[in-house]
Amino acid sequence: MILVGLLLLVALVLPGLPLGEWRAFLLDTAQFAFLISALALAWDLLARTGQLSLAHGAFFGLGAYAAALAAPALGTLPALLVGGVVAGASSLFLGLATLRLHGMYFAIATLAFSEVMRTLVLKAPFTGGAIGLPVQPAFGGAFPLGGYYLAVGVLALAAGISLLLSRSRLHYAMAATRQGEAVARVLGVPVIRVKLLAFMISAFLAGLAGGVYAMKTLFLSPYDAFGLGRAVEALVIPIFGGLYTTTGPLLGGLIIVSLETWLRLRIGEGYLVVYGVILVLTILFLPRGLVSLFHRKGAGHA
Amino acid sequence: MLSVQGLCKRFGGVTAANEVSLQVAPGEILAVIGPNGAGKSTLLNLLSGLLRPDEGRIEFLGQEITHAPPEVRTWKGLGRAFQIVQPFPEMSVWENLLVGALYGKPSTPRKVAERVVAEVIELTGLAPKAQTPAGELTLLEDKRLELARALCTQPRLLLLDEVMAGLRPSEALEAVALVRRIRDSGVTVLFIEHLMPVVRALADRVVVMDYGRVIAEGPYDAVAANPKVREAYLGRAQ
Amino acid sequence: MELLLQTLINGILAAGIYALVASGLALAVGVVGIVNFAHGEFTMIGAFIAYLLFVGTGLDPFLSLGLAALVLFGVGAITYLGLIRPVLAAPELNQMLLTFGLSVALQNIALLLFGADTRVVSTSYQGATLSLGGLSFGVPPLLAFGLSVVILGALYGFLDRTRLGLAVRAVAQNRLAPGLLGIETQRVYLLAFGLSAALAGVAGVMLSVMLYASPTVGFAYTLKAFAIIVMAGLGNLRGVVPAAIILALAEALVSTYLPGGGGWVEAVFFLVIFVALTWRSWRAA
Amino acid sequence: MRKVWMVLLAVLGLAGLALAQTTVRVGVLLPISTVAGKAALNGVQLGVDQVNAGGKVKIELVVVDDGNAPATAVPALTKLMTVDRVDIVIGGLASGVTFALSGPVKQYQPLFLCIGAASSVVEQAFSDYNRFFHYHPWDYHNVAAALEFFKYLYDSGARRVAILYEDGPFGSAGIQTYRQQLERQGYTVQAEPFKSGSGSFTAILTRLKGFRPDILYWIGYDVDALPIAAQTRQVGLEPKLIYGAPPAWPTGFEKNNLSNDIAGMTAWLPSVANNESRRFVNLYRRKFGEVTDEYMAPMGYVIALSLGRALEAAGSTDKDRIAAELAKVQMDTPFGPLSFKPSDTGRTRFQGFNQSIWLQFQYLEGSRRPVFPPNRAARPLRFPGNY
Repeated sequence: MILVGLLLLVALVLPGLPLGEWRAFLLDTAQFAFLISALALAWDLLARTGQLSLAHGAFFGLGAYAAALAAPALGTLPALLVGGVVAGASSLFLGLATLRLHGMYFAIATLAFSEVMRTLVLKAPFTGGAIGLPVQPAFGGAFPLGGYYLAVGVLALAAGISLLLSRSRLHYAMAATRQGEAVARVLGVPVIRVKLLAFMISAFLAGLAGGVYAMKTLFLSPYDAFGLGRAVEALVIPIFGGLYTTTGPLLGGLIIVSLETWLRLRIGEGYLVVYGVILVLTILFLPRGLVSLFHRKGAGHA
Repeated sequence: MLSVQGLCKRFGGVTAANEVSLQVAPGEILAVIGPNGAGKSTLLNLLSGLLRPDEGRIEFLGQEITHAPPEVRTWKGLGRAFQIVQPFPEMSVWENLLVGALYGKPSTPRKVAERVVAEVIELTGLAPKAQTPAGELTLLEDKRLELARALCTQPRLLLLDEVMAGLRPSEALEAVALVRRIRDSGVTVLFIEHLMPVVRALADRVVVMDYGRVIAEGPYDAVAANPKVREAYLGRAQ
Repeated sequence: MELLLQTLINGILAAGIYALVASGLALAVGVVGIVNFAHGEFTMIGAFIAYLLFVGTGLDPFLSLGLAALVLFGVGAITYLGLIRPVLAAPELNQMLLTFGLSVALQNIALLLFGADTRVVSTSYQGATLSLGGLSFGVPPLLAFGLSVVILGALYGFLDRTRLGLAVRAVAQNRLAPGLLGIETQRVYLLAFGLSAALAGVAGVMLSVMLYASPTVGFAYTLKAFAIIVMAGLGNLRGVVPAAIILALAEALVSTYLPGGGGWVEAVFFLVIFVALTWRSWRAA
Repeated sequence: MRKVWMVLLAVLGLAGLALAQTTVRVGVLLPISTVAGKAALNGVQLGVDQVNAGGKVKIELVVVDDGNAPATAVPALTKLMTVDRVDIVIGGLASGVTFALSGPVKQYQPLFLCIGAASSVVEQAFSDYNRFFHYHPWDYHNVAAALEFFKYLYDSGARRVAILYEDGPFGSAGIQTYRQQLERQGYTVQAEPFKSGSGSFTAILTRLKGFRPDILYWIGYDVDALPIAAQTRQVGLEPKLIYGAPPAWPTGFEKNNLSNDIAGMTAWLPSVANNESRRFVNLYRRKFGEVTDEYMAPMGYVIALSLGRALEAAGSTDKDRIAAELAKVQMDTPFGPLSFKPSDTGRTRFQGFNQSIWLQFQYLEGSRRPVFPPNRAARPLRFPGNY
């Protein structure tokens, strides 16, 4: 909690700090790191109900495309909202269809969903297809730090919702659903509603992050926006940082992106070998993720 | 209180529940017994909504709940404890109970739920273990937790699925006393049981099932003397 | 009619290599219970073994099958003992992260060693064709299909008829039973994971003949293999072949009969899986 | 004592020389874990070695991996601009990534020497940016070069073209233009998309069998080359020409019998007979111990050499003076003569090469030989080919 607040505070004041020549690079890297961390937080929210999604790359991509297409007509903030809502609405469909699937079956169904979505966006007449879609910068480029603060905003929102949920009564419903769905139902937990709600909040946040991403890269293509790599990253980060927590995905995302960037700059060719080895070592020696360094006992692990 | 009429459930070629009809009166303790595979657990799953019946009708407190989802039945006051204990392993005992107390009735305020948990945890003797992760409990404690969690949903009728199985005689005795206390607090009880001494000690009335059908019904002694029942048990044993 | 027959043949031949990659994965996922993201990299190692032997000694790739299987069995066994065994009791997600890390590392080691180049071998039979009453059968797919049938037949024979095989199946069907990890189970796991890698190696050799060798060659097939084993049902080793055939047929039919169908192949493949999974889950209710 | 003075003088002299020498730091932003990116980087380094050996100017490279993805490329460019403080950037290989770079490039205003990015979407994105030097031809140049070849094939009797194009940006970009233009030339066209790397073409090729194409034209990647060659034979399609347009061809493909008679388009081959090309091949072999087939290698080399020329002429590290000199550069390259003109659409001011650098080759007896246009052909085109 304190750590989360601290990290968000740093994100907020980062542009004002005397960072010297590294400032612009750090801000750019940080912006992408915030977005991917927000995506990881969103994924973790859904995972709390026991659903392992491989569709978060698709929610991210849907949000990105929807926001990019809506932005010229609606302006930046409403367009981002549209992106989130489109992602959320698609998750409602996916969530309803996959209500009875668990574990790997659920994961593969969501993977199938994102592959189908990618093809649809590729073939749709209004998305720029395979060639790609140019995107306007946030606020028409009027504020140099506009995109950065949008990313901070999305991250803060994701972290805020994540914290709020782990303190609310819904926390118990989600944890119970994950740890024993049939029992949870018999205890009166409205499991279907809980799962769908988690799905929609999670996809909404992923869609928001996607929208801000689009306004930063200024260009979308189906292979990038719906990349399986991003879906996998959304799952790798929370495991690396610590599942079912707020600190875990947040810290995990920031550290993994920094680590990857640093390794790329330091080692260059072959840096991903080191990256892979670090992931393996983390699992072998910190099975509960980075957060276990902070909470010695499994606190917050309900 | 609970009225079941002509309930049928088939799995492929097997009929696990065949025209089952029974009534539960308020305040009584009803036992459902029968040999292995008689369809007792199927009946309980049909009653608590984990399975959907192919035919038949279930009424609870005068309302039809035949196709209501499990959580809705719980909200109406139909509680259930499982045979194979399934605590939420990553939660403490207290949190396990809180799930039942928070969601057993719709929009129970947190404060009220905490009070319910506090009462139930005393009643079931789990208070010393409140903060223990549920994954670390002994079998007896697990069984108590299972029962306590169901109680936290504040049921009017409690369905118990072989909650005594695997307990030592002394422990079973304790459990029998606990179920009596529960009934005395105003909860009707329907339980499935294998241990005949427990059935005799607890049940006001007994329903016997075999091959998915109800074959006998009545007070323990009358049922135990029924030739059909003897045949069902002995025939199976040979 | 002839077109339909040809399309069906195309689909069934394509299913051979799908089934081979998927069977290996099914052993890892179904028996050991490990979602092995590095399965594609095992395939890649097999492809490179065939390629390097071909370039170095001119050995026909099909002759390196045995060696590739042996090497990969070793790689699988070492992976199991060094990395998988310590996390057997850990949550599924931890295992996923572990194998994902391994996959990233292996792929990039290959990138460092060999570069990203697409490399091809050349044999006399790569373009060879058998014609039968107006229908044509490509020789490499036919060989791959035949080999898949033989290898999978041997695998099923082993699972059905030997004591160890029965133990493997028992573990596959009863993975979550408590009190596992006895010595017997450990041996079964080691064997299954090694076999899984060896099958990946064999598939890799075939890919080197039919496609190419490169650090990323395993990716496309592994993704589909995951989908296939899930469609078959985890732990259902026998379901792999029918699932592979259904999906490969769907792909072939779409490609042949739908104008511009080549662009919809992936979508149809995954749509079939999505519908199959969800429909089955709702019907089971 | 005299010795000391001599040494001192020598040292001072050297120092003076060093001061007079113009030193420039140049950022290189390439996807170095891809084949093309690595080749481009090698080419740039080779060119820089040569420029530095000339002694008049000194180029220092700062190399960054663009990760072949917008999310890594954008911060990488920012780092080059703000941390390494370079004024000149060589990069922009993939179109999507280059498009994403257009924002930050306009923000930091470097002299941007673009090595690839053929998509005219990129041309649009940089249309109002005057420090953008685009060496590679645009996609409409590629189309024009291919169409010239198709016209020749039409005159040789070809009438039906089946196009297989991968459904990503590379294959899909020009497909509508191709179809229209080919039909205008009198061809009957059937176009089918495919997923690159899937390796299964038999179904699509079976479908095409009813169409009986004279030419099988595929636009995809190196991974598709062998499967298409093999499966065309397996389904008995028997076209008169297989013509491919991948950015690179697989290693060892020329040794494979199936490659025989397959034609393709490239900007350069190691066997191209001009002095600059021979020089490049020799230098490359000396530095890296092998011959490269990738035309991105000489492309990088040309960029470095032309930059060296402009630096020498400018005698300054000011990016605008360098740009002004670069705009005037006229030089021979492995691809032929290079000079900068406004692009054909008029959107950008400095376009290096155009369709004239493209040549058609055919795999013949184990190597690739130029067969078209006639003035650059080493061999006559084998048409119909034997597949």
